[in-house]
Amino acid sequence: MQRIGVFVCHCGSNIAATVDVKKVVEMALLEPGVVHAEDYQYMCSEAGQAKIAAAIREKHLTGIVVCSCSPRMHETTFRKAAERAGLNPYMVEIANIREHCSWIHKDMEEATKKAVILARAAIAKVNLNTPLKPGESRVTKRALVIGGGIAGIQTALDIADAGYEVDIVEKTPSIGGRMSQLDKTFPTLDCSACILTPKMVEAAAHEKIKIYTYSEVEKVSGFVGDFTVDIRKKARSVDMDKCTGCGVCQEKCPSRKTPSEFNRGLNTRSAIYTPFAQAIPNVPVIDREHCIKFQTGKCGVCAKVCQAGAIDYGQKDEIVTEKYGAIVVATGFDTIKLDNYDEYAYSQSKDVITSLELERIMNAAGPTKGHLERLSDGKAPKEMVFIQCVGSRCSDNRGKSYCSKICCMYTAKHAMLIRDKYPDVNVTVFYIDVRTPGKNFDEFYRRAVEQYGVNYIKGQVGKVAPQPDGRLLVQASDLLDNRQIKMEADMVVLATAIEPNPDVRKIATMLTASIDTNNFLTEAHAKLRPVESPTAGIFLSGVCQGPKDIPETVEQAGAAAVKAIGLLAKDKLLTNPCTAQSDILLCNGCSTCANVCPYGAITYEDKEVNDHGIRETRRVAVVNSALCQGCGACTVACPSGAMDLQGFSNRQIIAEVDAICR
Amino acid sequence: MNKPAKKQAELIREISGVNPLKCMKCGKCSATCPSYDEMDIKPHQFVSYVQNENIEALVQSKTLWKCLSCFACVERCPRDVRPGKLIDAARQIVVRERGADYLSPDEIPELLDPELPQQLLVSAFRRYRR
Amino acid sequence: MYKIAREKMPQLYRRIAENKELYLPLEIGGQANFAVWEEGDTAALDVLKTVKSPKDAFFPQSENLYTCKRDGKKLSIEPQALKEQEFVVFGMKACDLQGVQVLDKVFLADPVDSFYAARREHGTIVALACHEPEETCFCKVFGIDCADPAADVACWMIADELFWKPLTGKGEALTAQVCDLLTEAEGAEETVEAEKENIRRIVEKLPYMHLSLDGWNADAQKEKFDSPLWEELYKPCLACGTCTFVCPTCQCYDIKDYDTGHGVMRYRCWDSCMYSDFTMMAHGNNRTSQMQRFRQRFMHKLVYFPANNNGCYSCVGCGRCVEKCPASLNIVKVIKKFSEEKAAGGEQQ
Amino acid sequence: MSIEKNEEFRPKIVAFCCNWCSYAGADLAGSSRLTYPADVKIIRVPCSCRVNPMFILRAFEKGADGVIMCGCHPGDCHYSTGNYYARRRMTLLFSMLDFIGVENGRTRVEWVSAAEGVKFSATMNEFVEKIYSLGKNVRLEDLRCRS
Amino acid sequence: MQKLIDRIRELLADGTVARVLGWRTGDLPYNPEPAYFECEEELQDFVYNGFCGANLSKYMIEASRLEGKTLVCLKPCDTYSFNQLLKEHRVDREKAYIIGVGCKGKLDIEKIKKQGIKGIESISGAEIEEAAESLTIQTIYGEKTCAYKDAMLERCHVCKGKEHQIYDELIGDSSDTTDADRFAQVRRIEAMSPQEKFAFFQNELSKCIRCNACRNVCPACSCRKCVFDSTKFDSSQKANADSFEEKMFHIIRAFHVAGRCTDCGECSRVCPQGIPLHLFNRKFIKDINELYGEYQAGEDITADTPLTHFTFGDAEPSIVGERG
Repeated sequence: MQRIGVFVCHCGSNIAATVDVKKVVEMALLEPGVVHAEDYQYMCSEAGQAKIAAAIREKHLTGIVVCSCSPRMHETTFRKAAERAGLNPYMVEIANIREHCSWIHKDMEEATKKAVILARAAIAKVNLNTPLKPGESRVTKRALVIGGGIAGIQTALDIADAGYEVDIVEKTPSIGGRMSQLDKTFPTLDCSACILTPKMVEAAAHEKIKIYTYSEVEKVSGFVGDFTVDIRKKARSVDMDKCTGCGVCQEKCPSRKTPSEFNRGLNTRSAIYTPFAQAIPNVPVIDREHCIKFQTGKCGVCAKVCQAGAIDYGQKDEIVTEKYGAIVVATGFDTIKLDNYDEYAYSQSKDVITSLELERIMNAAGPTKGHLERLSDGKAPKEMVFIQCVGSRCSDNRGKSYCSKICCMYTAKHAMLIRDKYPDVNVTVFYIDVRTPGKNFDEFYRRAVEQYGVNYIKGQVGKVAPQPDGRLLVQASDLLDNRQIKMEADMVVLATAIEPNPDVRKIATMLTASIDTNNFLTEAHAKLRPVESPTAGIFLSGVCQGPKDIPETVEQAGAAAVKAIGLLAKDKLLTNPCTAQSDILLCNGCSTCANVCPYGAITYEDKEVNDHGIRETRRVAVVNSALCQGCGACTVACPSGAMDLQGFSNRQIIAEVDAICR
Repeated sequence: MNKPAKKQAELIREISGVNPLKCMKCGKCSATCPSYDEMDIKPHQFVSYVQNENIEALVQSKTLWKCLSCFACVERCPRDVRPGKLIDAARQIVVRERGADYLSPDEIPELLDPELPQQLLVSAFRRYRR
Repeated sequence: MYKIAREKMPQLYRRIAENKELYLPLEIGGQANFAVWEEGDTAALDVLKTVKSPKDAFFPQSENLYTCKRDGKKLSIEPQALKEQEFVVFGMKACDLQGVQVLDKVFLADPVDSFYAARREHGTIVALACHEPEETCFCKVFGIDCADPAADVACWMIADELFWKPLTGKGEALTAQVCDLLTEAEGAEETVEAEKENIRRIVEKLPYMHLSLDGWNADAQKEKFDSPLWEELYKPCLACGTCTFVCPTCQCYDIKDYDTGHGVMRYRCWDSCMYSDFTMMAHGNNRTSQMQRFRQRFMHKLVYFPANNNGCYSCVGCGRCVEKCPASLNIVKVIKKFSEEKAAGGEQQ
Repeated sequence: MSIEKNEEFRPKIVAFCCNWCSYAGADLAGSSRLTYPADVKIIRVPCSCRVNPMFILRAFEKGADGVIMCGCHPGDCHYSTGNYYARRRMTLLFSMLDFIGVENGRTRVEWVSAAEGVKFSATMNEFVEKIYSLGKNVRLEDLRCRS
Repeated sequence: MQKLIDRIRELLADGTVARVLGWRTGDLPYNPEPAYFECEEELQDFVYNGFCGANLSKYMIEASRLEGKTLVCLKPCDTYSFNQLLKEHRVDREKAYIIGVGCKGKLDIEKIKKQGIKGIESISGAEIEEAAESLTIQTIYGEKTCAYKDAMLERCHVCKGKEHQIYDELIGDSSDTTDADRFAQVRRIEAMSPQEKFAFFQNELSKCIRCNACRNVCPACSCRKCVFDSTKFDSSQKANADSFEEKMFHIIRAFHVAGRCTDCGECSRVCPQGIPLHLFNRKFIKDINELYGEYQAGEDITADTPLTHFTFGDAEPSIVGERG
C-alpha cells in the first residue's frame, strides 16, 4: 500500500474561487492510501514546493498527488520537487482541477464535486504507480538542416560557429532559397543578393558545414540525439570536383525552352543550368527531362564544350546515410496557386502577375533585365494596380485563413520603388487593412504614401477584366468614399498568399513532427517553445513554422540553432521511461505489436523462460526502450495483455476509470 | 414591422445561415456588385446593418429590390459572409410580414424595373434549384 | 397417487408460483435449462436432459456471500441473507436427484454450508421419471433407477397425464396446496408400474448402461493415479469447463471479490478443475499440466470421492458431459479405456 | 459522496484525451473559460491508440453513461500513426456495440487539436446533451455497482 | 478413408512423420475425438467421417514443440486457421506435414437430435466416401432418416470453398456446400431496432455459462494466457455474476480475434448452450469487408491484418451512427 500525500493548490483565486479546496483536502483524506493532505495558495511556488518536500520527508510518502493546474504546466516542476525530496519523480500525479475544472465551471458545489473526483482518479492511479528510471542514450554531435534558404543558412552558420558539424540538404541545385529571388528588401531597400550572397559564400566555405544541393531527405529513423537519415543526392550529371563553373555549357546548350524556375516561369533556361549567377555551388545540373541527350540520345554538346571534362551522363542518384543528433526544418514557402481566383484574371492575362513575379521583373538579372514592362506587349505601364490579401484571410475554401504577414510591407516597397524609378506611373493599392507592426515599418509605409504619392484605397477589388485593347478593367469599391470604382490599369499585381512548401508534409511524416491544418509545422508551445517541434530533437526555422519576414526568419534561425546547440552540447540524454514493456510469460510472440509500432522499437527473440516451473524457449517480444516513445499502440494490439505501458499501465487507467465512475 | 429589431436580425441570420460577424469589411462584395449604383445601402453596408440590428432601415431600403440575386458577392466573399444571402433573407422577411409567403401579384409591376431581371423570380429559382 | 391432465399443467404451475418460486425446464434460445417459471412460459417437460443440471437451484453458479461497504475509511460488513423463499424444483430426473445427494454429502457435512443448507431446507423437489432415456445415459451403472425417482414428489408422464405421488412430508404439503387441481387416480399404480417396466426395458437396450466400474475404488488410488493412460487420454482436452459446469455433482467453487466502487462484494462461483488457475495459490499451482488437471477430475469422481464417502461415486451417469464435450471426451471413454487395458493385461497373463 | 439526494439524472461521462492534442485542447478550453458540463471527467492517455476497448467497456460496466475519446486529427498524431489505428479499433468497437443494441451515441470519437479549445468545449456540450437525451446507461452496466 | 489411412501408414513407416494428428473412432456413432497416432497398430482406430468436425490446426501449436514432424489432417476450412497461426508464428511449418483431407460438409449431432431422433445406435451415410443425400439412423426406437443437408453444421452452409489454402498433399474430394448467405443473419440483426437487438443478444448470452469452450477451441484465441485469466486487466472472472460480464467477455473475445478470425465456426459448434457466437465474429468480418476492403483471414499470410493496418482515408467511427 502506498503512503500518499495530496496537495491542493488554490492558484490564488484561480482554483479557490470555484473549488472549495478545503473540501477537496477533506475528501482526499478519506481515500485509501492517503496519509496526508493539505492545501496552499500557490503549490508551484518555492514555499509550496517546500511544503511538498517536507511532507514527503516527515510522512514518509511513497506517492503524491498535486491538485493544481494542467500537468502540461507544472508536472515537471512537481516531479523535480519530489525528486529533490528523495521521491521518485514518477510517483507524482497531477489532478488538473484548474483548466479542467475551476476555469470551466461556475457553480462551486459542482466544481468541488468534480475536483474531488479528479483527485480521486489521480489517487487511484498513484496507488498503482511504480518508481521509474529514465534510460540514457548518446548524442551524435552533428546537426542536419533541411532547406538551404536564408533560414537554413543562418541556422547552419550559427550551429557551425558553435563548433558542431552541420549538413544542409537543399532540394534545388543551389542554396539561397526565396531570398535569392528577391530584388530589394524592406524596410531599408537593401539589395537582396548583396546581403545574401556573402552568407551563402560563408556557409559554403565553413569547415564545419557540408552542403548537399540537388538532394532530398529520403528516410529518417531513430530519435532525438541519434537520428539516422538517408539523403538522396540526385544525379547532377556534372562532376562537382571537375567543374570550374565557366558557364560555357549553358551558353552552348541547344535546349533552351524550359521555363526558368528561378524566374517563376517568366522566361526560359537551358537544360544544363545553374539557377542564377551567384549560385552556390556554381556547378550546373542537367535537367534530364528536358535534355536532348537524355531524351533522344543524340546531342552531347555540353560534354564536347566542357574543357574540364566534368559532364557525366552516367551519373546515378546516390544515397548517403548519415547520423545526426538534431534536425532543423527550414523548408520555407511558396505562393499559393491562383487557379481558384478567376475574378483576378491571373490565368487570362499575362499582365496580371504575382508579387514574386514582380520581384523578378524588377531585378536586373530578371527576364526583363530590370525594366518595368508589360509581359504581354513589352510596353511600359502607365497605370499599376496592386491588390492586397489575395488568398490570405479567406475563410472560404479557396484561400488561406491566415494573414501572410509580409504582403503589406513588400507592396509598399514595390509601390515606392516603381514611383521612384518611374515617376510617371500611377500606382494604386487596394487594401483591406495595412498592417505594419515592426521597427520602421509604418514609417516605411507612410513614406510610400506621403513621399511617393502611392494611392492607397480601402476596399477590395471585385474583379479584373481584360479589355479588348489589352488593358485591364479593375472594378473595386472605395469603402471610405462609399463608391464603386471602375478603372483601367496596365498591370495588376496580386499580393498572393504564401503557404508552406508542399514537400513539408512528406518531411513532417518522416520526422513524425506534427503539422497544422495549413501545413505549417506545429511548435511545441505557441509562446514558450516556438522553435521546437513537439517531437524531440526536431527544430523549426523560418516560414515552415508560420509566415514571417526576413529579419524574423533570421531571428528564428538563430533561436533554432541555439536550441540545437543546447542539445548537441549534451553527452547523453535521459530517455522517457514511460515506455512499453512486454511480460515474457504472457507474450505469444505473434508479431502483432511489431506491426503497429511506428518506431520499429519491437523485435523478437527466442528467450528461455521459466513459466511456473515449465522451462522452455519461446519467441517473445522485446522493446528497445530507447526507440520506444510510449504511444501505447502495441498495448492495445496485444491480445494477451503482455504489452503494457509504464506510467500508463492498463491497471492504472482502469483504476482511473473506476474512480471516475464510482 | 411590429417585431423588435433584435428578433428580426436573428431571423435574418437564421434564414440566411450567415454569421455577419465574420465580415472583415474588405468591401469585395461592393466591388463585385453589378447593381451597386442602384442601391442606397451598399452590399457591405448591408452586412453592417444586420450586425447592428438596424433592420427597419433595411426593409425600407431600395437595395432589397435592386439586388439581382446574382450572388457574385456570395461567390467571392472571402469570409463566407455571403451578403446576397442576407439580402435574400431580408426580402423574405418583408414578404412574410405581409401575411403570406408571397408577394401579391399586383405589387410586382411597380417593383419591376425594365432594366433589371425579375430578381424575385431569379432568387426563387436559385433557392429551390437542385 | 394423483393425476392431472397435461393441458392443465399451467394451472398447476400458477398455483405453485402463487407463494413459491417454481424452477422448471424452460426453453430459452433453443436450449432447455432450469429457470424460474413466469406466467406465459411453457415448460419443456419432454426434454430428457437440460443443458445444465438443476443443481443451480441449490448451488447457484454464482452467489454473494457478504458485502463490504466503504464509507470514507470506515468499512462495514453486511452479511448476505440466507434463502427464505420457499421454492419448488419441478421435473428433476433420478440422476439429478442423486446429484443432489452427492452435493449434500459435501455441503451438509461438517462444516455445514449455510447457504446450501438454507436452499435445501426451503426447496421441494418434484421429480419426473425418464420416459425415454437416451444412448448417453448410464445412471444404472451407479445403481440409479430412472423409472422410479425418489424425491418429495415423484411423477410420471404417461400419455397425456401426469401421475403425481407424494413421498415425503414436504411432498404432502405441496400436494395439499394443489390438491384441487389433482384428481385421485384409481388403478394408477398399475399404469405407473407398466411405465416403469417400459422405461427399464429401454434402459437395458442402452449402450452405456452396462459399463463396469470394476477396480474403481479407494484401493486403486495409486495404481490409477500412476497409470500411463492419462497421458494419452487427456490429449484432445481443450481445458474448457463444459463438463464441470453441466455436471450435477461438480461442487468446486472459487471465492472472488468484486469491487463495486463503494466496497466489495465477496461472492463464490463455480470453478472448474480443468482451468489452469484452479486451486491457484500464492506459490503457483499444484497441478501444472492439463494432464494432471484432467486426471484430477476423474480420480475425484471415481476414486477420491468414494474413498471418503463410503463408496459413493460422485458421478451419476446423467451423460451431459458425454453430450457436450467439444472434443468428444468423457468419463465413459476413461472408464472403458482402463477396462480395456485391464482386459488386455489379463489376456497377456 | 455519502448523502446524495435522489435528484434528477446526472450522467457520468469519461473522456479519454491524448496528451499531445486533445488534452491540450481541453486545457485551452479551460484557459479560454469555455464551459462545458462538469459531468465530463478527463483521463489523460499518451495517444488515442492507448485506449483499449476494454477501458471503454470497463467504464460502462462501472456505470458510465457515455464515453468519448479524443485524439489528434488524422495525420497529426504525435506518434504519427496512433490515431489511425485507434480510428479502426473504435469504428469496429462502436459498430459492435451498436450491433448488440447499445444506443448509438453513447460512444463517440472526436479529433481535437491543441488549438481547438472551442471545438473541445462544443463537442463536450454536444456529447453531454446527447447523453442526457439517452438517459441512464442500463444496457451495459454491472448492476452490482449500483449498490 | 482407406486411401488416407494407407498413405498415413506409409508416411509413419518411412519416418517422414513421427506422429499423426487425426481422429479416433468414438464409442458412439457420432463422437470421434481428436487424437495422436504414433504407430501402425493405433491406426486401426483412425477414423475420418462426417462427424470429424473438429479443427485440428490449434493442436499444432503444441505439436510444433514436439520432436519430429506431425502429420495433420486438415479440412479446407481448417487450413485457413493453420495459415493464420503460421502468420502469427504460433505453429512451425517445418514441424507439420499437412494432408488436406476432402470435405463434403460436416455433421452436427445437435441438429440430428433436435429433430427428435434419440437412442441412437448407429448412423450410416456419414462416411465420406460416397456423398450421401441422407443419413440412416438406427435407434432403439426404430430407424430414422435425416437429410444430410439438414444435419450439417451451420458453418458448412456458408462454406468458404473446397480449396485447401496450405497442404503437402491432398487426399479425397471436397465439395463446396454453400447454400446460404454468410451474412444474412448479421444483416437481419442489423436491421433490428436497438431494443430488438439488445433483447436478442440478452436472450442468447444469458445462456452463457462461461465454460470457455468457445475460447479454448478457437484457433485465433491462441494466447498462452487469456486476458480473462490474468490479472492484467482486473477482468479475471470465472462465472458471470452479472449479465454485463458475458457481454464483456464475448465482445472482447470477438474484438481480440477481429481481423484474425477465419470464421471456422468452431465457437458455435462447441457451445454447449448453442449460442450463435459466430455472429460476433461475422459482424466484425462484415464491417471489415465493407469498411476496409474484402479480407479473409488465413488466405494470404503476407497480407496486412485489418487492425494493424490503416489508410489515411479510413471511415470515421461516426459512420456507425450515420449508416443507420
